[in-house]
Amino acid sequence: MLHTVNKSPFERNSLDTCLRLAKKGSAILLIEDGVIAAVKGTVQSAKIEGAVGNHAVYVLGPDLKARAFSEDQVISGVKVVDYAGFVDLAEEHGTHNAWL
Amino acid sequence: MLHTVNKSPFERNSLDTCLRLAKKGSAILLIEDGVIAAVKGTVQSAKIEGAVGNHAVYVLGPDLKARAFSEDQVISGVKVVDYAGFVDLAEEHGTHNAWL
Amino acid sequence: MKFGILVNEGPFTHQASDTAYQFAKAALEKGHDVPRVFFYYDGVNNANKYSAPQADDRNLVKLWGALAAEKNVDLVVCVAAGMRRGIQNESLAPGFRISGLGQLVEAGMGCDRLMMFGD
Amino acid sequence: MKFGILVNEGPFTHQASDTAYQFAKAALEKGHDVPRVFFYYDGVNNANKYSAPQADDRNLVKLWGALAAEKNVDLVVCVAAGMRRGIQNESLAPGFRISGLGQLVEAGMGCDRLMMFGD
Amino acid sequence: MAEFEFETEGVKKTFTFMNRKAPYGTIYALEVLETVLISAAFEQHANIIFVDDGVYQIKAGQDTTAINMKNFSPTYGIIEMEKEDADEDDDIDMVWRIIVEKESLDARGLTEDDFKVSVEVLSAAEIADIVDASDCVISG
Amino acid sequence: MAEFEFETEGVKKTFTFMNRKAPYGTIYALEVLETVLISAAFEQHANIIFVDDGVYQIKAGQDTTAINMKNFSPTYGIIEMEKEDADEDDDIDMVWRIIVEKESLDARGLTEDDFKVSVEVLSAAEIADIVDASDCVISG
Repeated sequence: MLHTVNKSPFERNSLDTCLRLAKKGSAILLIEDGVIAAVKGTVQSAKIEGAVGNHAVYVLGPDLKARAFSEDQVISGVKVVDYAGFVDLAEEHGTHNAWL
Repeated sequence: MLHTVNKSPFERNSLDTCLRLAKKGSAILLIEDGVIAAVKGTVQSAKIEGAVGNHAVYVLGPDLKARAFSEDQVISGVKVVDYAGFVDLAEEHGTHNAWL
Repeated sequence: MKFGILVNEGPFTHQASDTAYQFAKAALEKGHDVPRVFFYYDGVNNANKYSAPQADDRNLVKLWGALAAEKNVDLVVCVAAGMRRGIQNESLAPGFRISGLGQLVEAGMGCDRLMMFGD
Repeated sequence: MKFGILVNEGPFTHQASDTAYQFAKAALEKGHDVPRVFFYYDGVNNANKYSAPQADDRNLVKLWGALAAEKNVDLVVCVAAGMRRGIQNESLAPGFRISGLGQLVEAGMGCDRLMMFGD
Repeated sequence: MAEFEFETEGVKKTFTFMNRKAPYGTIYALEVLETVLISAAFEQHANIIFVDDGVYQIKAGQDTTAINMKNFSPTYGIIEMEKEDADEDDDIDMVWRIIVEKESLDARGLTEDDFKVSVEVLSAAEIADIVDASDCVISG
Repeated sequence: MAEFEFETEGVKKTFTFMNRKAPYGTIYALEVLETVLISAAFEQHANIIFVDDGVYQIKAGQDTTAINMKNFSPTYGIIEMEKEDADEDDDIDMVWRIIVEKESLDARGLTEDDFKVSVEVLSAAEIADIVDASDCVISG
């Protein structure tokens, strides 16, 4: 299963619920304002730092760049993908579960 | 100043920010999904229980009823108003600040 | 007292325009003035004349229009926000007019209160 | 692989329809099929033919329409959601068609993946 | 316009409907419900799941008169009947489950008795397994 | 249609623009900016405040090429110039302040150096006083 989260962890509870209900081993892709969760050094960073042990975690590069985050600000263990990579993840990981 | 919060404290951070940035003595009215914050016995109840000492806190009755909350489920110190009461609060408390 | 109203969301998806309408109605019933309601962001969709909800549901486009007709409320749709989203003269419901964002600032300047409803 | 796509939000206010469009485009470029995009909730506003954003901004209504024309993508607007919000034949942009919610369920049944984009 | 016809004859999938939002503040609850009902016409399996503020959707006693919106909560009763029909009628090959997350209930001080329909109360971990095994997820 | 003309001659109010949302995920940042610019035409006082994820709106280095959206962050530079003009020109009776909440910065590990415009960094308590004294609040 491929989970996507598109909201900032500062603003909404969708990342929390995703992490609570995502099966161990499933993939999580952070997109849109959700990329904020992938950034090091915020009070929310611990959520994704904790998740990389249980899930394959990805972040959408185009959304990072739009919001002026560089790839070296991304939490270690999180992989950066583009839209083509998003398509590959959807192909590879089965059912899509968008936490809206 | 009259602050309004229209989102559930479970879903968004708008109540937190309202409580952080509302001046002591200003009024807070919970409307729409924001009425969930006014309900006793949830893990979010402490926020409004703590706020009633510093603010005049109100909740919109029509929104409570729609969501099947009775007035006796409302946190002590929070007053229930209808739309006419909302208008009175807006008249009485000056500038409206909607935390969206 | 004069209440200006800013509506930021379209009908149906968010409750904001319902709440704004109920507030405006209650203010008018209490004898206050609501000289202008300004529709901005997705709020412009309140003026879509093709909106036709089911018979057992409220029709906010018509409710706003009736308020304008009966109570002399000036319903202004932001031209730039409307262009983006497809609210132009061809799709504009009766009772609404299209104008610039300056009309929002003027409502803030000219009313005793500017009430905002959104998501 | 066949990707069905569900778009829940209108253009501009939320990024969801931009992301859905970029996903669809990337999937087609990789040689996948996108037989159907279904527009539900405020997503129906992606089909508003009167949408006319500024020249330096993207026009999602036209981008979707072009995808339909060039890549044979079936763009379906939910009839009930569209009626509520004012998307009917009179306001429907080229490339889109209006049909029932069954077309969403069929896309889920007939595609390998159903991708969802919303708020 | 490229009208497409899917081959759906004999296709049986499991749809998960993930309801996470409170009713009335947004329309998502109502429009997801409409999708659930349509999926019955195609005899698809369905997990109708309520988590987070979505659990408020099925509370008994909703009264929307004063907000002038349509009270759509009776429709959950129709969903429950559809499920019972499918459970009892051997000719209907359709498994429906109505599930509420225990963690979401506890956080809100709610119990099964607050609801207008019969539900299975399951833990987050149990729900994770069910969702992971489904073919399409539609959330609102 | 009831077109209304307001008496605004000589009216001077203080508008607070409360920016709380990240850029690009939603359009609010951009459309609030347009309102700020229009308020300058009416020579109104303005507090342009960034709290919560709104602080990301003024980060330097935004590049929207790959998401195919308009990068509107250069407009904040225009806002800054309007403010400087108002500060320096005695004929313009307009006080503009560009304010960022310290608590929001700290929570995100950001400093003033991350921003493309000059800002006042103030505490929540200081901002509460400023907002409370304003006449109209427009948030997004």
